[in-house]
Amino acid sequence: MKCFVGIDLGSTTTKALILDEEQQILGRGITNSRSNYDIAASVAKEEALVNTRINLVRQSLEPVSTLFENLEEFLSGLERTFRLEQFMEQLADLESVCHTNASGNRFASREKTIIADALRKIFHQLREEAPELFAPGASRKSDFFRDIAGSRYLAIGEASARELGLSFDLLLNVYDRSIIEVENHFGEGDARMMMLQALQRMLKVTPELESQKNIILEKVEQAYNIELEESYVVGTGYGRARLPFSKDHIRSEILCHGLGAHIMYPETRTVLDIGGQDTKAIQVDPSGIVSSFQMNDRCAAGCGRYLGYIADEMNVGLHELGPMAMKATRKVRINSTCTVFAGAELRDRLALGEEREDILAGLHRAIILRAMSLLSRSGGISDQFTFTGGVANNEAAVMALKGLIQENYGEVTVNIDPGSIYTGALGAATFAHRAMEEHA
Amino acid sequence: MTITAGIDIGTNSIKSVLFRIEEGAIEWLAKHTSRIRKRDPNQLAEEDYRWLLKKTDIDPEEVEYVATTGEGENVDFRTGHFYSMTTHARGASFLEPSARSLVDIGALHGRAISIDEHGKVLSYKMTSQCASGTGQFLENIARYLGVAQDEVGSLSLQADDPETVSSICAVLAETDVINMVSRGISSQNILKGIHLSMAGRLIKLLKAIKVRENTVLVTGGLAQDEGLCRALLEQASDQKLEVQIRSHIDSIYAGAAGAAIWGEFRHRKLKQAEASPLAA
Amino acid sequence: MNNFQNGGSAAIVDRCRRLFDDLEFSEVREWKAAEKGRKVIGYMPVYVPREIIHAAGMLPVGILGGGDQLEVIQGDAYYQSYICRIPRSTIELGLTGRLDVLDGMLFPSICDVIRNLSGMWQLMFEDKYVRYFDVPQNYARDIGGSYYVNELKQLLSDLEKLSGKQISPDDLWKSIEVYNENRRAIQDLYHYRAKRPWKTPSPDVYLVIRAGMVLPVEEHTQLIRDYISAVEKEEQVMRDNCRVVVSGVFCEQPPLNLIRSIEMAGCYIVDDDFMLVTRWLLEDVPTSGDPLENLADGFLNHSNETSAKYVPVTSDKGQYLVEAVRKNQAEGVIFAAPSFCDPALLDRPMLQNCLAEENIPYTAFKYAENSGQMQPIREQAGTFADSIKLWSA
Amino acid sequence: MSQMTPPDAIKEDSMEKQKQMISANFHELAQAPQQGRKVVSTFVPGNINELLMCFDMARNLPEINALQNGMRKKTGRMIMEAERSGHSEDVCTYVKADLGMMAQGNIGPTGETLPKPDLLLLSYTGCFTFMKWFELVREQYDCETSMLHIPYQGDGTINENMRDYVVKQLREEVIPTLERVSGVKFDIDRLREYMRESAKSEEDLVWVLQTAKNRPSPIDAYFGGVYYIGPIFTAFRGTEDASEYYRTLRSEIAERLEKGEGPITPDGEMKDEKYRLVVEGPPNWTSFREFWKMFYEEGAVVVASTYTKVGGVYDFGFRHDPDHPLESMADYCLGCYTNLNLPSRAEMLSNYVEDYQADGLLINSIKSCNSFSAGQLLLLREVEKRTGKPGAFIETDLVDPRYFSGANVKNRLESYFQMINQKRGGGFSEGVAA
Ligand SMILES: Nc1ncnc2c1ncn2[C@@H]1O[C@H](COP(=O)(O)OP(=O)(O)O)[C@@H](O)[C@H]1O
Ligand SMILES: Nc1ncnc2c1ncn2[C@@H]1O[C@H](COP(=O)(O)OP(=O)(O)O)[C@@H](O)[C@H]1O
Ligand code: SF4
Ligand code: SF4
Ligand code: SF4
Repeated sequence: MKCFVGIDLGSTTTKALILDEEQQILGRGITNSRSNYDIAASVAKEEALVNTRINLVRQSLEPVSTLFENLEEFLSGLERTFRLEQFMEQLADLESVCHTNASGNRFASREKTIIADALRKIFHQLREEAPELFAPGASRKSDFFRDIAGSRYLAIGEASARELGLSFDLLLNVYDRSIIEVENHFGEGDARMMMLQALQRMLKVTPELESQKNIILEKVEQAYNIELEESYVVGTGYGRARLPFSKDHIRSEILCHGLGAHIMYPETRTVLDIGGQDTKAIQVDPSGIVSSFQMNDRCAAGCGRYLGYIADEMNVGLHELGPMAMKATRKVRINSTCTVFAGAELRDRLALGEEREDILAGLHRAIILRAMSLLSRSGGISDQFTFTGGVANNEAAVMALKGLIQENYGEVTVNIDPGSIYTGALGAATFAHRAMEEHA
Repeated sequence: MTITAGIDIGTNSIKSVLFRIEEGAIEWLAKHTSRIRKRDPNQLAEEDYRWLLKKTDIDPEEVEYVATTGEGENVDFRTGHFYSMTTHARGASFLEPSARSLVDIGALHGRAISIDEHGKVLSYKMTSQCASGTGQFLENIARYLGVAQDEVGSLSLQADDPETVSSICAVLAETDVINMVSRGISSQNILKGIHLSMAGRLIKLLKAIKVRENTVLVTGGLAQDEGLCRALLEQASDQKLEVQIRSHIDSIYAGAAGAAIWGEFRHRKLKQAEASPLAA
Repeated sequence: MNNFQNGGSAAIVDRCRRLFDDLEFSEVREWKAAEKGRKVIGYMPVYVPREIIHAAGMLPVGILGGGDQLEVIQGDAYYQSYICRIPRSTIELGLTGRLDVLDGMLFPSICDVIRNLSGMWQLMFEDKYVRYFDVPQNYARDIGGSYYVNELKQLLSDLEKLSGKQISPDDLWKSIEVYNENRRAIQDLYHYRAKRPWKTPSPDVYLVIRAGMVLPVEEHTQLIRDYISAVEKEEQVMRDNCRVVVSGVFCEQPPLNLIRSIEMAGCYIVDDDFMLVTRWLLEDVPTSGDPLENLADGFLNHSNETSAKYVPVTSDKGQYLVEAVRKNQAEGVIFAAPSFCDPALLDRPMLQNCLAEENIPYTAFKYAENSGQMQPIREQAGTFADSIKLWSA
Repeated sequence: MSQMTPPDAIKEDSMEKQKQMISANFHELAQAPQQGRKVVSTFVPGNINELLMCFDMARNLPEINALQNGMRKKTGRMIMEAERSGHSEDVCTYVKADLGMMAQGNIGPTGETLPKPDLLLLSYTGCFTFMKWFELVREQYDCETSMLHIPYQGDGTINENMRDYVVKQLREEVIPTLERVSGVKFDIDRLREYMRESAKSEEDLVWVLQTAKNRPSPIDAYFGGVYYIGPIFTAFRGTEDASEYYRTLRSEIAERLEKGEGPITPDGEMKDEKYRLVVEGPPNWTSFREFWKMFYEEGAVVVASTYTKVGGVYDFGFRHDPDHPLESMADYCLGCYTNLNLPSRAEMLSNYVEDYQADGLLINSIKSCNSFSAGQLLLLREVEKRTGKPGAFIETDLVDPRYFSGANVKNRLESYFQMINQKRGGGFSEGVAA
């Protein structure tokens, strides 16, 4: 089966998306952009392939869906089990790297033993907790190993450090040091193995399927046996220049976002993308061609990373910021949107007795205000408007945006796709498809 | 004899000192630093202060003047407040009497101050409202590289081929750093590169206030970062600024110490005023 | 006319504060609505001859940007990050309809930004009267002077066209007289503050003068007189502050909090260059002879110095500031300039050299009309005050 | 206005000629004090070169020094020097480069020491910074300053009052001052002679710039254009040297035109003209080559630019007029590009896009220069609206290397070119499918 791959190497996350010949989305994958762009791109693609396989498995099981009480539930269970499997593997990797790092000669020998103890404790608990993290309906702080493992590590680590009379910074450092290594260990090709293991496990916990075991395995094997031929890859995004692609395989992220938004919502005329460190305002014509755009320059103030700093400062997950801000009752005006100062401003305001929720709402509004000025610089907002990029996942940002659009531009349809973070990758994959057609 | 306290409330940490001052002779009684780390600074300041008193077995009544500096304008147990350039200047002059200027680098600020032999601020220049080249920025990068704060200095000293950091913005520089890691540049060289870029900017500040010679004392938390101090030296010589750059082990206490010393000064003044017949 | 005699200075300041906060210019709207055919002309810093607008029966209204309460959304679209704030917030005011009440706008010759804004206004608000009001940088009576008189005539005839009524010399005389009166009142207030700064907090004085940007001049003069007599009766604690002159604030205005912060950090402001339009002419304009010639003479020979004006004689450069320090017994100068303000920032080194020669201490910082963080300002003003206090004899 | 060492690839006679003229002029300038000649410093926009020549004065143009130093990558240090002595990072970097150069011994771009000026002629055209600039220079040299204030075309026209004002200043203040400082008596016939010469060069320059209306364009009217305007915008307008330069240039370009050749770039002839642009705003000098390369590598040629009009707008018919010397000099000053109001600029740009069949307007916004930059975003919109062609906006600086972010500019340019391409309905397969 011919596949067209789009990879969007963003400053914070790397997204991959696979299209088939009919331009239907086969699968999507995301990972955090890490120190090694090649690896980030491969991981994202690998994730997209995993996602593709799950979709293929769905397709291949659909004819026999009567075997299942609920096929979707089974599939999501399968995916969760798979994720857990993956998580445990990475956790084991992290643990061993942590131990190696902790035994380096940076630490005194007495410290070494304490640290090793602490690590054992931490990882023990992490392993214990893991199944819960991937239980049905569980909410995770993020979908990335770095963040999930990291936040728990910090929490457990802080407690153990206190208990063992160890400096928390030491433990933190061991983690910081190790996570980079682990992220750059990239085992290719074992996804299939893990998926089969996950399947076995699923079958074990759902005894009623025991009798159908063979047919299910066969179907899944079938899905895995479909050959995915990577016909054309197009890369885009912040880091595109560092992708190991030739120039023909690279498109500007502006065009990709414009096109991606157009594919999702053909009536789109204005696109706003707020990513980790850049914000883009794009105008597209009825055929998805970019007619003008604006980007922030040289200063990352008011971009997604800003929210990241805030989340760190408050020690909550990115996902939680939006909902918290939604509880605001008062308007607070925030003036400085320097990303790095965000934490300080938050503290300042708290000290002045302002409510956390109100401040957060103010911060979200500040980000959106900056975006509004880019938008108006690019030519304003015309119907329909599509909001993409990571920050589009944030309901408080969306609310502020909708309010301001209403105030300044009147009634405008605002599109936000749950998969909006993949807009750039979708555009890139579409370009890949087109490039193939042109060749033909 | 006067016992005074100086409390410097920063954005990252609180520094407090307790001094006994007699006829100009200044004696350290105690000192303490604590990172604020998401706690209420004013409350923390009070805890630290109490802790100092307890440790030295001094009764609060015996302390004649509690001087705050930094963001301590709202601390209610203070006697008076001085602005942090005033206190850093005085503190620097106390720690290093030959200092005629200082570079104060904290979590969210960097500034150069030139002073006279009595620790009077003559001129100053600070980085603008932008976090490029501050302690917080360095901390982020260090975390990214998996390097502990107190290791940063020694790693930077081992650099053999420092990498140039071009971004002006602290956030975009993070991406620069990611780029570097992916190109296989060592942490040593990256850190040194960042140190050099920070130092370059700080030396420019020094030159901007027309510091030409003599001793420069590095104060603030980053004075403890030997890598940065070395980079400052290198940049100074690169930019043909003939100064001696020193750091003092108590550099981080410059603000607190300065506050305590000024506190004693004000206390004397106030007492004189009280004693003078005109006061009535 | 309102009478504040009973409410004390607080009530007066309160009213001024409301005028200041009112980005909708409600009182201007009311003034305009009160009589059919009334017209309003906006003007930007630093100087326009308001006498002529007044003589045309119109209300001159000072437009000084949007301050820190205006959310600039569309205005930012017109300016790069390295241009000061005032033009973008002014455009925001225009685009959001807040300046609808104006029938015309005058853009004085202060810098390239305001100058270009005049052209933008022509493109964006096609139905409004727009004039770039150029002033001579040559002060010879028959060269710059005659050019200026012709410019004034042009303005006058434009306004006549706009109002549909002739402006007589008599109208001009009357207007010149009421503005002379207003300038005297403002001078009195400045003198009063320089004498007793603790009784007239600078944010209050600022608001009182600022009210003159929107109030009819006669009412404003009365308001100032009322304010002075109110504060004279009130007791205030005198604080151990030092005395400073603030310089560089002639165009984009700092947030009120900044003025407050300077005072909180231990500095009494005893002179400043806020809203120079009210103090531009240093002497009364004579009320006999040719009114336009007199206005021109005032401009050429008796007007305030500022960065937007050329100083022909080298040794005169900056002396006005030294003079201001002397006259008001100030202990130092605070240079506060809007970020990216070319006139103020290019002038600053020259002014600083003049001060240094006279051993007058100074400090300098930048702001934007919407600066939110006052910590660095307090830090700098505080350090400046500390150093004057701790080190002066 | 770069009459510095031209790109190696350009070896035409005109270039050689220009090169000689430039270095001769810097040399002359350096020698002026020894030769007993008086030196006048003045600005490019609205410079009254013909008049100055009547007094045998050597002309020093600080802007040219700054840009030449910029191209030689010397300005970074100069700017820092100026910032150290108290100048804000926010203000025009031409000024800081000049003051920095003075502080470092006033060594000019060619290595010769520039003389102390005897007169600062403040021809104050289209930019307030000029006024501060010379006040600052005056503070250093304490020399005489003469103000020639050129009122702004606030409503888009030049009226009698403005013209009279300028002529009066010339007659009653500038000329007497020049006579006094130089010791030479003013001779109006000499002025007429120079003006006659100017008009010749002006004619040829306009012809050259307008060849860009052809496809392919034989010139690049921005990157190449800055070389072409060199002599006429500076100390040479009105000289026979300049007339000869423009004659040579014209015949060279005529030849290229005839052969259907594209413009010459540092890497040789640009063969494949893919994009035609109108550019507004000055270029960046410190990375001039790198900047240019981003264009010609992609097959983009600039067919018209406003920067080549800062020292005089000639393409709408203005010529120096020997029959009305002072009046035409006034009109010249009043008509320079930066003295035009925004509506006039918008119209000029829209016409350029149309007359030169450009794909769109690119604005290079200069951080230093409020005179150019304030309002450019509106210009972009207006021109897009009027022409229906897409525009793009990039930000750099004249001579401050800190504000040239190559990767950023390249990113934007690439996106812009791809956008034009996509709009035309072209694919991306050039060089792949073929
Ligand atoms: N659920 C969420 N809530 C709020 N913000 C989010 C969420 N998910 C992602 N983000 C924001 O999105 C940003 C990443 O967006 P993305 O479009 O992937 O950026 P880039 O393309 O630059 O990598 C992060 O910095 C984060 O702030
Ligand atoms: N040992 C150390 N080595 C390097 N940096 C340090 C060290 N200790 C503290 N710092 C840095 O110093 C900064 C705090 O400095 P400080 O002067 O206390 O700042 P503030 O006054 O703003 O709180 C922090 O950013 C921290 O990273
Ligand atoms: S203000 Fe903040 S986000 Fe902007 S450049 Fe500076 S550090 Fe970066
Ligand atoms: S603030 Fe300064 S630069 Fe801005 S418009 Fe006013 S005078 Fe011009
Ligand atoms: S502001 Fe612009 S026109 Fe004025 S001197 Fe600077 S670069 Fe030249």
